[in-house]
Amino acid sequence: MNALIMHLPILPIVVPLVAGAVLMLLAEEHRAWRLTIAFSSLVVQLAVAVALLYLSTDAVPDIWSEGVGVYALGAWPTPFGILLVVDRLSALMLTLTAIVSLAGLVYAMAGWERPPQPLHSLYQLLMMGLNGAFLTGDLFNLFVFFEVLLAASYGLLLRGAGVQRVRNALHYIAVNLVASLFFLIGVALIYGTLGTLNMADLLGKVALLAPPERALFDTGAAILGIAFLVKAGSWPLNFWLPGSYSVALPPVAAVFAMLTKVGVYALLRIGTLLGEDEAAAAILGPILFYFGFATLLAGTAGMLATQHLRRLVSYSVIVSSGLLLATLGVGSEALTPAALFYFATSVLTTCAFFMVTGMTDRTRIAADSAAVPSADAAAAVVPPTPAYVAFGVREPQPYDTSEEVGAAIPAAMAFLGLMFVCCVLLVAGLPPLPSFVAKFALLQAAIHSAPEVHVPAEAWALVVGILATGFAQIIALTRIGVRLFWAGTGRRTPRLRVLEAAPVAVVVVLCLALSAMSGTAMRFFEAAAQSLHAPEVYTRIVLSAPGADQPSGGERR
Amino acid sequence: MNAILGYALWVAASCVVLGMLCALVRLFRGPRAQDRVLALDTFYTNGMQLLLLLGIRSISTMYFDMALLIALFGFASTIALAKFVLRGEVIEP
Amino acid sequence: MEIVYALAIGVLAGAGVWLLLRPRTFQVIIGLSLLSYATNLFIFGMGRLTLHRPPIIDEEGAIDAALYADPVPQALVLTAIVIGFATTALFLVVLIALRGLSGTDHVDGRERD
Amino acid sequence: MLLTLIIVLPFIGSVCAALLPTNARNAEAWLAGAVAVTCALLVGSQYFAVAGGGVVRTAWAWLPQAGLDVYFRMDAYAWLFALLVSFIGALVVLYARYYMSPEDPVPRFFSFLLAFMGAMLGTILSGNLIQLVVFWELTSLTSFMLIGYWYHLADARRGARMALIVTVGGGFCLLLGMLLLGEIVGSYDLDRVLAAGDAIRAHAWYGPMLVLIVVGVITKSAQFPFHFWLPHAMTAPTPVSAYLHSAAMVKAGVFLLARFWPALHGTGLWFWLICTAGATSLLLGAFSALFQRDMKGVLAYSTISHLGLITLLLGMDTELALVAAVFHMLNHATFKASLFMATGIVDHETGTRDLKRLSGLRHAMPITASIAAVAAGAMAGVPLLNGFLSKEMFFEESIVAGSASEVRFALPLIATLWGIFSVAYSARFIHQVFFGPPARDLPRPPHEPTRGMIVPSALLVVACLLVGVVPAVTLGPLLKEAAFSLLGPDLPEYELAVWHGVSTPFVMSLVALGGGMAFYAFLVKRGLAMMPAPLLSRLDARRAFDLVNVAIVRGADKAAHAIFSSRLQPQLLLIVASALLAAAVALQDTVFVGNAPLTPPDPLFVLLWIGGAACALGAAQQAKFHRFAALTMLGGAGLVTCLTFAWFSAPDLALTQISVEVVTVTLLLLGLRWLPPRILSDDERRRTARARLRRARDLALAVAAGTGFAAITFALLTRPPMLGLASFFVEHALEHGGGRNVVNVILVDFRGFDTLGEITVLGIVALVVYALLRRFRPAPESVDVPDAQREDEAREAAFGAPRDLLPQGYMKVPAVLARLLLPIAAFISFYFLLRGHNAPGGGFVGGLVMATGFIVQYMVGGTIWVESRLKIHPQLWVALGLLAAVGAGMGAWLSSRPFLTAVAADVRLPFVGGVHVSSVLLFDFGVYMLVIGATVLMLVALAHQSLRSPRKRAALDGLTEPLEEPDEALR
Amino acid sequence: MRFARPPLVLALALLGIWLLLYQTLTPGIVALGAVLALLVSWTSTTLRPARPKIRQWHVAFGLLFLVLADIVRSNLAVARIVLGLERGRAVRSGFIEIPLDLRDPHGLAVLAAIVTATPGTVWAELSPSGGTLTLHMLDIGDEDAWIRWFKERYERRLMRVFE
Amino acid sequence: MTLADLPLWASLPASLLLVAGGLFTLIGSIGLVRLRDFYSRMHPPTMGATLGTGCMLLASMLVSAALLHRPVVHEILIAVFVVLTAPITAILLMRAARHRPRR
Ligand code: NA
Ligand code: NA
Repeated sequence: MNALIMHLPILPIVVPLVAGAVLMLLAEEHRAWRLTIAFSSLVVQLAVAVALLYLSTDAVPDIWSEGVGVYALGAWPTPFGILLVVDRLSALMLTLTAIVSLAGLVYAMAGWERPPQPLHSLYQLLMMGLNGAFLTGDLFNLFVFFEVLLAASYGLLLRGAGVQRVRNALHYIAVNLVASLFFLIGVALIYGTLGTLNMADLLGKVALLAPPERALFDTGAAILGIAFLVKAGSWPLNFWLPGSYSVALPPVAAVFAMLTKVGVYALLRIGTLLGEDEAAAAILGPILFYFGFATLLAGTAGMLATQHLRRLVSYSVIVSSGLLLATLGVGSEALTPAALFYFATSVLTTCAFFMVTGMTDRTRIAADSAAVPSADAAAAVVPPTPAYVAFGVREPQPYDTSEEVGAAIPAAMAFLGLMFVCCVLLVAGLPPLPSFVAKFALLQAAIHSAPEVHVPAEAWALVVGILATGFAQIIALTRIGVRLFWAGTGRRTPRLRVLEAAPVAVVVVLCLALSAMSGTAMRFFEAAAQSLHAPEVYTRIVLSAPGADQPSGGERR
Repeated sequence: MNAILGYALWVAASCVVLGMLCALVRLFRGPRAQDRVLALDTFYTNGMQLLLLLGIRSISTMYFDMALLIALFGFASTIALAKFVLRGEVIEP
Repeated sequence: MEIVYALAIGVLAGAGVWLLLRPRTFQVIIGLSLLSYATNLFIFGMGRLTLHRPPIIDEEGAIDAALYADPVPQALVLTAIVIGFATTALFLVVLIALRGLSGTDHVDGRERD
Repeated sequence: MLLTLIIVLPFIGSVCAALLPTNARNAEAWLAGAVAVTCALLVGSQYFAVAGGGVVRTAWAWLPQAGLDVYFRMDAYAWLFALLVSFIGALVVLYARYYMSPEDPVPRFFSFLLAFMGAMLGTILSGNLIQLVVFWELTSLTSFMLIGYWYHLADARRGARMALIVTVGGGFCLLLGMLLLGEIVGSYDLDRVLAAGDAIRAHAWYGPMLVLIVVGVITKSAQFPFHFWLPHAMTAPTPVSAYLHSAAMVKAGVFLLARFWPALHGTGLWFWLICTAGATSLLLGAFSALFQRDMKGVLAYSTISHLGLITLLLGMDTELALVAAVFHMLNHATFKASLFMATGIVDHETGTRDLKRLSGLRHAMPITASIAAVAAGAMAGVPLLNGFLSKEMFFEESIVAGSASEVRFALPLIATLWGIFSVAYSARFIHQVFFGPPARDLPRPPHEPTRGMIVPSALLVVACLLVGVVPAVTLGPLLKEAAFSLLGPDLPEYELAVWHGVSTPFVMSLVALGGGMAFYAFLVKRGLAMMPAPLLSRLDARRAFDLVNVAIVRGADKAAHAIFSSRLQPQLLLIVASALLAAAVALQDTVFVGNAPLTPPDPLFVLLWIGGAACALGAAQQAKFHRFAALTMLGGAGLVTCLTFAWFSAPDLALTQISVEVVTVTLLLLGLRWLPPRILSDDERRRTARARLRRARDLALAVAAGTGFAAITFALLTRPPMLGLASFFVEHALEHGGGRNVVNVILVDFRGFDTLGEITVLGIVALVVYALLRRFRPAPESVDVPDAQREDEAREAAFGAPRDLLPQGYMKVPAVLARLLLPIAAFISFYFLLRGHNAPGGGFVGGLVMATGFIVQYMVGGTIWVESRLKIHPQLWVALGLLAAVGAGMGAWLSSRPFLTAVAADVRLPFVGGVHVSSVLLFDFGVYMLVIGATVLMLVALAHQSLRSPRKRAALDGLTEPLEEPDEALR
Repeated sequence: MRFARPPLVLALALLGIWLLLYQTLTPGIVALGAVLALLVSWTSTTLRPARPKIRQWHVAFGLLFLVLADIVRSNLAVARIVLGLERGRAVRSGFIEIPLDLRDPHGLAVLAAIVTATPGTVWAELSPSGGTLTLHMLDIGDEDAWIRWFKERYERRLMRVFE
Repeated sequence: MTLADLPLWASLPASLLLVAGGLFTLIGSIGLVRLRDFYSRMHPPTMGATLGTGCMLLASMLVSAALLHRPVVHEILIAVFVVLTAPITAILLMRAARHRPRR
């Protein structure tokens, strides 16, 4: 048991990796086995994430002190080896990832995963990338995990082929490749000026830099920041986002809910580390705010402009990114807990909403081909000339939505409508769902701290921005909702399988629970924010990590 | 008088690098695809020789390994390019 | 040598950026390759330039780290090279797929008019 | 606790109602009715607790950190309204049971009706400002669902959406207002807010806060200028209108205004803001009501007008006006609900609500006619009905309040004018429907409805009468309690009586009654009774709403087009430019030349890079029209990079760079076959001025990027190195890492975790490439065998049949040689794999050597030949490689060390001697396998695409011997 | 049938390569090399089904030294041509056709290696029947004499080794 | 140990070999530029690949052997490799040149 707790932090990375590799080995015919492995892996990840979340609250102080757990890979001393660091923020991210992915997987079991493409493997490896990115305490290792998750996301995005999807995937890949190069350049500059890659080690060393070297370090940080802003979907670096998210299959898009958040997470993590430095904070804040605010407005404009639900949801992802960035940019520590609350709800929102879009697409009979899996897949699957005929390879089966996978739910339309409404409320921040609570907390904190922040106008702009975009989102969402559910004659009641409906419902129920338990949740977020803004604790614990005393030579050789 | 080997190394390296530049001239001039392939192949060969010279200079066998690999991969690259020029595809059914 | 090294990176990066902004997929992929050469050289340069001292320990007993080239950037570049190779391969296949589906090799899948 | 039950009960009822079967009208009605009656009884039971200024409270912590608690608070004012809402709710349920047709999906109706009731009760009973907003927004949402109940009607959809957008927008304003209010007071607790009136009024934020709250209120209560949604909400089923648009939802605004009256009133801003909205709505509503053709339209505008009256009263700033306002809220709810019900009956029984078509219904439906007439009388302010009493109070207060302000004569004038209009439209309403000759062309022959529809409206009318005749023993005491709970000891003395003697208000009433009747008579006589409202009819809110909607979409679309692009180039341009800009800003005060000693210059290196730079620039220039040339130049640049690594003491890098570079070139070549041919002349004529400009811009950016990158590089290269990590690694590699090659020890041990991630990336990509290519669809013109091959093949076959030991064509000699290379390559790869820990090499390079060996076999033998003899199963290699690497990491768990801790042992073998076995080697072996698998998988999957050529297939079809499936082989 | 007897010559050659690479004769390395050599040579027969039969090893060795000498000689000759030292006479380059009796593919491969390794001659084409070999020569002197010399010096010896 | 430790008996021939190898390579590369047609250009690079590389390999063997006091022969591998692979590319390129129409 003790050993299990000791190795808990590595499990979110090893478990999906092993599962992904085993799934590669397993032939497509063994569907039941594949599903079992994929599912149990995610369940384990969820359990581990929840356990880490529990440990991170400092509930068991004799295991981790002050809620920070450190896992020294290879038992090398800090800061030379790579460390995994679990604190409240990363544990929260792990939990969200596990929830979202579990929901997405169950949803996918309703038939989305059937065409023989490596969904399950990629799915697991995406989890590995996400979990790794959230856990690692090393800047370059963060890059590696970014690449893992991106590579998996490329594959998942390309599922189902089709010209739209491939086109958007190409853009997505190109943009991310460039961003990754910037990431590398930034990391290299930081290493070149500081000689370290450990995030906790950065803080102390930055302070020692002379001004010219400091400028070089800042350049590295700035380029790194641009890379993160690209990943976070910040305007004007986010043109790739609406296209690629809206063509991804719904269960895939549902887990993509975490992807932009990784960028925000990285900004938050490294930003708060550097934010301790007055000079850095003075530059970082306004930049984040203006990028964020522009993103907020741009995303809203996109939502208002689009007539296509998935695109609209994609723009809502941009809006939430913008809101988070702008909030972080205001530079008031009082805003962070609420921002984290909003972060969590927006992940769940996006996940639920993308899953809903997969079902609403089926309500239309003659819809555009990009939206309906059966039509789309048929176009993509049948090549103009039959391939591999000479070798007798089975062509992949097209999606066959007529075939039943599991039972259908009664009152499908009512359910769908209800879920849609919940998603609308979640996106727009209306009660009683938790995004209202989060936005309220944000507004309250912004108003409360407005007189004290560097630029009070930023706080007020944020307040107005949050409310105005919420209102605009209502306009956009009701328009599309009314058209989808109320207007038109070509509507039909889709067959919704329990497997599709259940995860959406569960996520919504989770949201309701989060809303009801706001007080408890907010206490957690407050503690998380507090530790974020007191990085010296994080730094101290990480740099004095146990097991990092000295390499135990005898055992190693 | 052992500086002589140093000079010899330098002369040889200069010859090799100049040879590389010559190969590049052909690479740019073409005119046909096979000229470029030939030029690149020569470029690789000269690069391999440069590593051998570096190896002699630092009395280290690891440069030999690198030279071996350049030879191997230079060949792979050349055959792929040549195959493409000749057949229009590198690997055919 | 430092100035030559820096200029080399500059030229590679400049050519890469130029190609990155071109409309043809093949141009973009060549540009990405050149850019990753530049980036790899850059990362490597973070360990500064060292002649004739590869980080391969050939002595016994006490080891003076200052005598060897910095191995860390080298390790980082190795990882970066591999990842760059993988993503380039993927990009290539996607661009071929796009070409197959859209009939053009324009990055947007349609010719600009 | 009881309060919570009052709120929760309707919501539970709502959920239950939603779960009942579609046609269960009776069950639904019983359920909803029971809930409403229970609520009413529960509320009623609290009378003695709230009487005399008592307050019932229940609170739970919700988000205490932000001051948001679940806090239900009932004083007499709230009690009165809660009673009203639940009582009328019960009546509406009864009415709806008979009103709704069997085809209507009633679960939805009753579910939302109950939810609405719960939200309304929640609004009324909220003791926390934010919680109040929560319920407030819930009423908007549920009313949206109710208004849009018959969503197959376009008007219903539009009306619902209009109502929602206006009220939710107002709700957001209210939220902000409440946030400000809470911030001013320091608490969202209603008690504390109400006690902090002076502090609030004195605060700098008072103005904006009040404006925001008032906007929230007047949107909800359909006051000018946000009144337009209410008439369009009349598309709701009539029970909904009877409930929402008379008693409940629209009252929420004025309810709130009265609730906060003690804390907020008493400033010029308050007076002007609220009086303006109220007075405008008052007149506008009354005037418009006079010209509506739809019965519900009349009622809707009348509601606007009456709510305007209430608003105006609240704005007047006198205590008595507040009492009058509360009184009129109740009165209006009773008569308006019954009027809506009567309208519903008419609609239900005749099939139309058109005042022009309807006529003389008093013959067919006398009871309905009587009920409607009495209720309309109350609406018009006829004596002995409840409307009269509050109207009198209004008239009186208009005089009192008017005298205190600059608008001395305006208020009584407005009041009288309103009275005239009210009488006129009430008279018109009754006269047009129930009097005159019986209508002939109605959709259905009219008759009295079932008792279930009559009873609720009759009860309400009785209430109007009772209150109107004996106010002091009916509503009077309750009103006093409510007013006391609002005003406390400030409550002025007043008397509810039918007869106050001949006073100015009474005269005004007479004028109104007489004037109204006369005005209507005038209109009828002139045949103007059915004309559209003068001036106002041109202001069509529906069209305006649609236009605004379209404008928003268009505007947003334009904006989105301007600020987003679906094209790749602008995106990449922006990203690169942003990074440049960010770097430029950060670099402002650095010194680009450091003081570290430089390495001695070497002309050979300069020459080398002249070549390298030429290759890079050449590749950039040729990549469009001479892809092949560009590719060779890329190879040149790659080799120079490799040599540079070797030059500066990075042998591992040189090895990896050269191997990756060659594999990449091969990959690109494989891809080149599928790209369209490009002819130079295609493009030349497109060199427009704009294109030139674009190229100049890109060139500038490229030059800037290159220069910047070079400058940063130089700045760093000329500074002394930071050896923090390096010295540790160098010093410990041999002792603790067991290897002499520090780079390799870093890769597989110190930072093996990076490598694990890196090979995962490679594995993923291979998997994706394979999956994508299985569904690949080549462009039609590139499906066929390349021209080069066709011409060549016409001359002499290159290959032979798969059965041949060697190719029969000219590939025979190359094949003999190349096949000898495979075992050699295998050995070289083992060598690099095994000694990587101590010298340059390692699993990655070894793997690429092996993979290249395989690929060369494919090149000289052809896919079919190779795969008919050998199954490689690269996917297996990938998976096993990953498992080996991760397994090597997990091995450390056995000795309870962290993941990836190296575990080593010295084993003695017979004949061979001591062998050093280490988990690190297994890790590197995993890397080796994965690299082989991934590389082969990608290259071969790409090569397989040539099998799609019909010509090739035709040839293959002729083969008698069945071949292995190449795709299977790839698994 | 697919896994025939392991080709021992190849295995030995591989072991030789292994030891050349490692430059050591420690038992561990030798043992590992031997095992790997057997394994690799054996499995590689699937992709290398055609196997040479070398009959006269001594001829092969003799040929090796002949070729080394020829390489040096032709290198010098070509250097003269490149540097323009042959200004006195017209250097005529072109294709020549050699009637060939050698049929063994491995023999042909070695011939190709020889021709290629000698500057001044390049393997251009082998006729489909295998009867005619076309070479490109940088400096064609007496064509017939050279063909005779070529056949005698290389082809005859190769036929003795391989056929 | 450094190059300065090299005895003269080794350094002199090694130097000669190196210079010769370098010159052969350079001449071969010059030939690649100077000669007029493709077929002729096929010949000179072989000089670098064979004698150029050969001389350098010999020099390398000589130096290593002299410094390490034992025969160092692994350089032979490169020579074997070059000889094995050169014909393959030559055959393909010649065929391409002879039969592919000018592009
Ligand atoms: Na009428
Ligand atoms: Na030759």
